[in-house]
Amino acid sequence: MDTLLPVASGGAAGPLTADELRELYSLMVAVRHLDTSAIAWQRQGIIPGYAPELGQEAAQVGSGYAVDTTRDFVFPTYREMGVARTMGVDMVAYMSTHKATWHGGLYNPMESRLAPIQAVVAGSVLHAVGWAHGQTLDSQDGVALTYFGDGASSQGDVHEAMNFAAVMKAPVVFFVQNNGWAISVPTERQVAGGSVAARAAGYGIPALKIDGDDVVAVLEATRRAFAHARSGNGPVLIEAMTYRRGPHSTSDDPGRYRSLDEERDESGIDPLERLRQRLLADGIADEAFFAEALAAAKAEEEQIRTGIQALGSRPGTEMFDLVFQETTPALQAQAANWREESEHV
Amino acid sequence: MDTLLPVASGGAAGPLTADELRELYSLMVAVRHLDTSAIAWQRQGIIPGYAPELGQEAAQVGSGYAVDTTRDFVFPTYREMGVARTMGVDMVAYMSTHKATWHGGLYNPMESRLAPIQAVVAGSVLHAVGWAHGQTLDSQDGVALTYFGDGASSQGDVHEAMNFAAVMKAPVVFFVQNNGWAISVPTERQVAGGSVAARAAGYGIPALKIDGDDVVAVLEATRRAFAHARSGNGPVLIEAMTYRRGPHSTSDDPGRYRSLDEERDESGIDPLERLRQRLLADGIADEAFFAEALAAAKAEEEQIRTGIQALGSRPGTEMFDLVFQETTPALQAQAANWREESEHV
Amino acid sequence: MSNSILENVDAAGDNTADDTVTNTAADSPASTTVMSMQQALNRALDEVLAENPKAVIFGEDCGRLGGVFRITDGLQAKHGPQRVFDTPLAESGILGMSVGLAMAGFHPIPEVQFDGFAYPAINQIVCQIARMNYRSRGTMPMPITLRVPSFGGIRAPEHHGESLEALFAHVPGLKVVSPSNPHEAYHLLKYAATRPDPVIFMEPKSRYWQKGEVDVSRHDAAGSPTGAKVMREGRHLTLVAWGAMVSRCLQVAELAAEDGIDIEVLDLRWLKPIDAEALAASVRKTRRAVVVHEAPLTSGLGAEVAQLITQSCFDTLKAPVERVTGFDVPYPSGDLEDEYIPNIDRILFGIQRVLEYKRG
Amino acid sequence: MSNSILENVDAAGDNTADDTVTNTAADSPASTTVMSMQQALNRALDEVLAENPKAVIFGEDCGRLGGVFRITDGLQAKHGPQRVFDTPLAESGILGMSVGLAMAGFHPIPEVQFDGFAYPAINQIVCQIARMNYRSRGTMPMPITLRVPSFGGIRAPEHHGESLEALFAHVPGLKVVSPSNPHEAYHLLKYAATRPDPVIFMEPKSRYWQKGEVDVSRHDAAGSPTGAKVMREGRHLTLVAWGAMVSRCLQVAELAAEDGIDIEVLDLRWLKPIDAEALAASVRKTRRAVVVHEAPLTSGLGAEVAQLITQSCFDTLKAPVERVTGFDVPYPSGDLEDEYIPNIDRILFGIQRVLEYKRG
Ligand SMILES: Cc1ncc(C[n+]2csc(CCOP(=O)(O)OP(=O)(O)O)c2C)c(N)n1
Ligand SMILES: Cc1ncc(C[n+]2csc(CCOP(=O)(O)OP(=O)(O)O)c2C)c(N)n1
Ligand SMILES: [Mg+2]
Ligand SMILES: [Mg+2]
Repeated sequence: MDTLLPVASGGAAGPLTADELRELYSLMVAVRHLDTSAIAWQRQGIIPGYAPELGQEAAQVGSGYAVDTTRDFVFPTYREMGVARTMGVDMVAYMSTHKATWHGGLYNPMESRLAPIQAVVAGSVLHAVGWAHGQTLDSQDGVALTYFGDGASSQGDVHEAMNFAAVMKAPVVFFVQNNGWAISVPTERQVAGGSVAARAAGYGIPALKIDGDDVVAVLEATRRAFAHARSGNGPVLIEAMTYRRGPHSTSDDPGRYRSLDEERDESGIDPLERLRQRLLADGIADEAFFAEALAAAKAEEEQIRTGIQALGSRPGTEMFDLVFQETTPALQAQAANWREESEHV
Repeated sequence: MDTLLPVASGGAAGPLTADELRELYSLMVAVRHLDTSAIAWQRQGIIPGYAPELGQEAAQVGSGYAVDTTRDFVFPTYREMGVARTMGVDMVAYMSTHKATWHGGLYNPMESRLAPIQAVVAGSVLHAVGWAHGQTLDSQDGVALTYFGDGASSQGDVHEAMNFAAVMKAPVVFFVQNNGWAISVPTERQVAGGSVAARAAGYGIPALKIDGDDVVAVLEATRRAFAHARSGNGPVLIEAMTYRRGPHSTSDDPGRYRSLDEERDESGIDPLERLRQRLLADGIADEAFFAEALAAAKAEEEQIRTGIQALGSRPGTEMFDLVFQETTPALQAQAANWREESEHV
Repeated sequence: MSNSILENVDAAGDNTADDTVTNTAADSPASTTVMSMQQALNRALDEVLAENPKAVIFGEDCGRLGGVFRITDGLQAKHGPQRVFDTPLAESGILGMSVGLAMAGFHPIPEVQFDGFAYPAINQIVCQIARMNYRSRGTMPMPITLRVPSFGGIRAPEHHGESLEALFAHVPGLKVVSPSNPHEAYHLLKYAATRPDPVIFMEPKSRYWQKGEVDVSRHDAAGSPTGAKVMREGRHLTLVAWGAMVSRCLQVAELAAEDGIDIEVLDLRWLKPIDAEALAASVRKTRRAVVVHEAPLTSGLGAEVAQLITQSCFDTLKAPVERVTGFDVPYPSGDLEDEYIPNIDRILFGIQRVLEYKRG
Repeated sequence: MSNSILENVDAAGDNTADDTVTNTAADSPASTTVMSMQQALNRALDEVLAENPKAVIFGEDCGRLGGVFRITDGLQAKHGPQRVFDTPLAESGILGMSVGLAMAGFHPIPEVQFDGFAYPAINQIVCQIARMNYRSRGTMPMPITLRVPSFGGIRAPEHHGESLEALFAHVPGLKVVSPSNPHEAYHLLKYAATRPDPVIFMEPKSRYWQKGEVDVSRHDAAGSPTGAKVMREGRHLTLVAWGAMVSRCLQVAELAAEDGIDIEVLDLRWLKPIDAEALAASVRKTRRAVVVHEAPLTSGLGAEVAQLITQSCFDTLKAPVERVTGFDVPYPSGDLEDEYIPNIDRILFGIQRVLEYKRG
C-alpha cells in the first residue's frame, strides 16, 4: 500500500548513515530499558501505574527521529514514551504523569514541541489539524505529527480530523500504531475493512502501510511523509503495523483475552533484536557497541528513577493557580478556603 | 463506482414494470406539488418554515419505493418529505412538524416504519445501525435505510456508524443524497476526496455512486442494496448525486452564495421532466396520464393543506405527559403549577 | 395579581434604596448610536479582527454566507478567507481544531450554528479546551471565544432553542457570558474576544434584531466588565436574569411598578464566574429575590444563583428565593414555546409568591 | 473542631427525633450475604439477562474481558456473545446504537468505560436518548440503562474520575441514580434495568471492591425504590450525599457523635428526580443541612439540593445550607486528589460552619 504516496514527493532523505543507525539502536535500547523498568517501578510501588510500549520501539523511535523540533509539533497519546525520549524530552518530567504527579506531565510542551500526554483516545488528533492549519495561515513550514492507535481509529474525531485536514490541505502526518489490540479488542473486531490506511484513500489522503517493527522502514516512511506535507501537499497517513507485547497497562490482565501462544505467534520478531541483527550483518555495530548502549540505558534509567523517586507532590495551590491565565474571585475564594481548611493557614 | 457492489448480490428485482414506472411518476408529481406548495404555505403564513426537497424527488421517491414497510425501517433527516409520501405516511401528520406543532411530526413512527423527523445532522445514522443489529439478534430479515446528506458525511457519527455496521455486518443501507450543498458550503469544500461513496471502501462496505436524478437508477440501486443487506452480507452505501434546486430552507437566501447561472449549470435536467420524457418515449404514459397525475397531486395537496390549517396546537399538558413512560413527582408538580398559572385551573 | 401583595411590599419598603446611578440603556451620551444586537456583534468582531492579526473566525456557513444569523456578515470579504472561513459540518472538528490553533498562537473565535449543536463538541470543550491551560501548567493558554446563538423564542426546529449555561458553568476552566442588549453585546464580545482564557459567549438569538443604543466609547459608567449590572433600581425585590430574559424582566418590573411594587432587575451577564457580590448587594437591600431562566428547572443555573443569595443574605431574606424557569421537559415545538419559556404571567406569579410569603 | 459547636447543638437538641427504624446496613436478616459492589452489580446484571431475553449488554471490553472493572465478568460466557458483546472504541457509536436497539424492542445496558468518556456520547444521550420518547409521542420508549463507572478516589489517569451528575440531572428525559453500597447497587441496578425510561446508573468506582451485606430478597424494609434513604438517624444536622460520599459521611457522623453531635445521613440515591420530600422531612427535623459531593461547586447538584431544602424548610432552617464539594478546578492527578475530594476534615468544617452559624 506504500505506493499510495508518490515516491517523488518524499525524496528529501537519502539512505540512513551508519551513525544514524547506531543512534537509532541506542535510542531503542534506552526506550526498551526504561519501559521494562517502569513496569518494575510499578510493582515496587514507585509509581501507581504505567502503559508499556513494549514491542513498539521501532514505530516510536523511528517516527520520532524524523521530527524537526525547531519547527514541527508532536501530539502523543498516553503510550508514546519512546517518541518523547527520541525527541529529547526531559524524562523525569515525562514519567511524572505515571507517578500521578500531574496529568499531562511536568515537561514544558511548548519548549519540547510535544503536546501534553493525552488520555482521551483520539482526543488530540484534531489539535494537530488546527496547529497545522495555523502553519498555513502563518506561512510557516512546520508539520504536525499526531499519534493514535487502531482502537482510536474508531472515534468520530479521527474521521473529522482526516476530513478537515484534507479539505484544508493541512500539513499533518497521521501516524497510526496498529498494535493489534485496543485493550482486549483485537483489530479485526475494531477496524472494519482491516486497515486504517485504507480509510485514507476515501479522503484523497496518501497513505503508507508499513512494517512498524522495522525502524529503518518507519524512519524512511516518516521522512517521506514529512517532506510531502512540508511541501504543501497536504496530509499523509502512516499505518505502522506492530504488536502490543505487554499488557494494555499495569492494571490489565491479557491472559483473559489472549493466550501466551497467540502472543508468541502474533508478535513476530522483536524489533530491537531485528535491528541488532541488521547492524551486525551490515558490520555497522558490534557486541561492544551493544553492551555500551545497554550500559548507557541502564545509567539513564537509574538517573530517571532517582529523579522520579525524589519528585514530591505538587503544591495544592497549583490546583487553583493553573486553571486560568486570569483567575477569578470565586476561584481565589475557594483557594483561600482550601488553604484554611487543609493547610491551616 | 457502481461495480463495487457485486451485481449478483442484487439480483432480487427484474426490470421495472410499466405500472411501477407510472406509479413512480405519480409519486414524484405528488411530491413535487406538495413541496412547491409548502413554500407557498410558508409565504402565506400557514406554516412558519419548510426545508424544500426540490430536485431530489427521484432520489427520494426511488429509494423510498424500495422499502418493504412490513419489515424494514427508515431513518430520515428533516428533508425526506418525498420518502415519507412514498412510504404512505400520513402527510398532515408529517407536515405538522413544519407547522411547529410537534418536533418530529405527529405520525406514528412505529406504525409507519419511519423514525421521527431528525433535526440533528447525522443524528439518526447510528440508530439505523442499532436497529439493524437488532434484526440480526432477533434473526429477522428487516433492513434499515438511513438518509443523510453530503454535509452530514463530515460528522463523526457517520464514520462510527459505518465502522460499527461493517464490523457487525448489520443490514443497513446508507443512502447519501449528495445535493451539492450543505446550506452555503459546496461539496468540494465539505467532502475531502470528492465522494462519500469512496469512503465506504475503507470499511470494506460496497458502495454505489449513482445518478440520483434518474428515478429508475435509484430504485434499481436501492433494491440491489436491500437484497444485499437482507441476505446477510452486511451494509451497503449508496451515494445519489443530485442537486438542491431550492434554498436550504425558507429562511435561506442562496443568492448570497451561488448565482442563478451557477444554479442552472449545476442542476442539470429536472428529474421529473426526465422521467416524463422517458415514459413518453417508451410509450408507457401519455399527456392524459400526466394531466391526471397532476390533478391528483393538486387534490391531494389541497386536502393536506386543509388538514394542516385545521391543525390546532397540541395541549400544553403533552409537554409533561410525554417526557417519560413513567412520570415523576417532580414533573407532575411542575405540570400542576403550569396548569394553575397558565391555564388557571 | 392579588392585592395581598401590597401588604408585604409595605413591609419591604423599610429598606432604603441605594441611589447610585448606573449606566442603564436610559443614559444616552453623544457617542451613542442605535443598532441591532446583530449589528453590534458584527461590529465587535470586525474590530477584533482589525486589532488582532491572530484572531480568526470560522464555523459552518460563517464565511461566504456570513452565518445563518448574519453575525459574521461581510467579514470574509473585508478580512479575507484566511481570517474568516467555512469549515466542514462537524462541531467536534471545529472546536478540536480551535485547540490546535490556540496552541499555534491564534485567537480562535469559532461559532456553533445553534446551541443544540454544541453537544457534539462537548468532549472537545470540556476535556480539551477547558483543561489545556491547566494540563500544560499554564504554557498553553486557550484564548478561544466560542460564540453560541442561544436560548429559544424564535419558533425554530428542534435543538434550535437550547440553554446550555448550567452545563458550561459547571465545567472548570470555562468562563461564560451572555449579553442582554446591543450595548452589552458589543462590549462583552470585544472584552471576551481579547481574553487569554476560553469564554463561551451565549448570544440570545431572539434579541438579534432588537435595536438599542450602543455607546461604543465606553462600556459601563463605572465598575468592571466582569460583573453583573443593575438594569433597573428597585426596593422591593430583585429579579435576576440573563440573555433574553433580561428585557422580559424589565417589562415585568414596569408592570409591577403600576401596582406600586418596585423591582430591581439585575443582569447577571457573567454566568461563570458569577458576581456573588452584586447578588448579595442587591438582595441585602431588597430582601427578596426571583431568578428567571429559560433552561429547565432542575440543576439549572437558577439553583446556583438562589443558593449564592441564600448563603449571603440568609438573615435578611424575607422569603426563599423563587425560581421561574423552563420546565424539566425537552424544549417544545413553536406552538408550545410560549408555554415553556417563562412569560410575564409566570414571572409575576413567582414575584407574588415571594411577596406573599409568610413564615409558617 | 472547636468547642463552640456544642453550644449550638444544644439549641438544636430541642427537635425530637423521629424514631422510625429504617433498613440500614446494620439490619442483617437471614437472606443476607456479604459481597463487594462489583459482585452485587455482576449478579444483578446476570439476573437481568436471565429474566429479560431482550436485555443486551455491550461496550468497550465488556465481553471477553468482562470490563476493566470486571462488572460484566463471566456474563458473555454464560449468556452468549449475542447478549454481551464488545463494540468498537466509540462512545457516540455505543449510545447511538442503543437508540436503534431500543427502537427494535431491546433493553440495552451499555457501558461507558469511565465517566470522562461519556462526553463523546453526550450528543446522543441528550439529543436522542433523552428525547426519543417525547419526540415520538410515547411510541418509542428508550429503556436504556447506561452504566457509568463514576467519581474519583482511585488515583487514576486524567478523565477517569469525573462527576457528571449535575449535567445528567439537568437533561429533561433522563433519570439518574447512584448506589452507595453493595445492597443498593444490587437492587437499584435491577430496578433501573427494568424501567421503560432511560436511566444513567452512576457506579462509585472507588467502592467497587468494598464488601457489604446484601439482602437479595428485599430492597427496603418499607418505602419506594425511587426515594432517598436515611442511612443514619440523627437530630442535629442532615448530611446529604450520594455515591462514594455516603460512606464518608457515615464516618463523619461517627466522629461527630463522639463530640455529641447527632448527624442524620441521607443517601439521595436518585439524583433525578430528587426526593424533595425526604430532604424536607429530614431537615424539618434537624433544621440544619450540609450537602456533600465530589463534583465542582459551581452549578453542581449541591446547589439544587440546597435550594430544594431552602424552599421547603425556609422557616425552620437555623443556618443556610452548606456545600462541601470539589473545587471549580479540573480533577487533579492522584497526588492531589485527597485535596480535591471532600475529605473528613472539610466535611467537619462545613458542619461546624452550620452549627456555629448565628444570625447577624
Ligand atoms: C474516549 C475514550 N474512551 C475510552 C478510553 C479508555 N481506553 C483507554 S486506552 C483504550 C484502548 C485504546 O486502544 P488503541 O487506540 O488501539 O491504543 P493502544 O492502547 O493500543 O495504544 C481505551 C478503550 C479512553 N481513554 N478514551
Ligand atoms: C449537528 C448539527 N449541526 C448543524 C446543524 C445546522 N444545519 C442544519 S442542515 C445543515 C446542512 C446540512 O447539509 P447536508 O447534510 O448536505 O443536508 P442537506 O441540507 O443538503 O439536505 C446544517 C449545517 C444541524 N442541524 N445539526
Ligand atoms: Mg492498539
Ligand atoms: Mg447537502
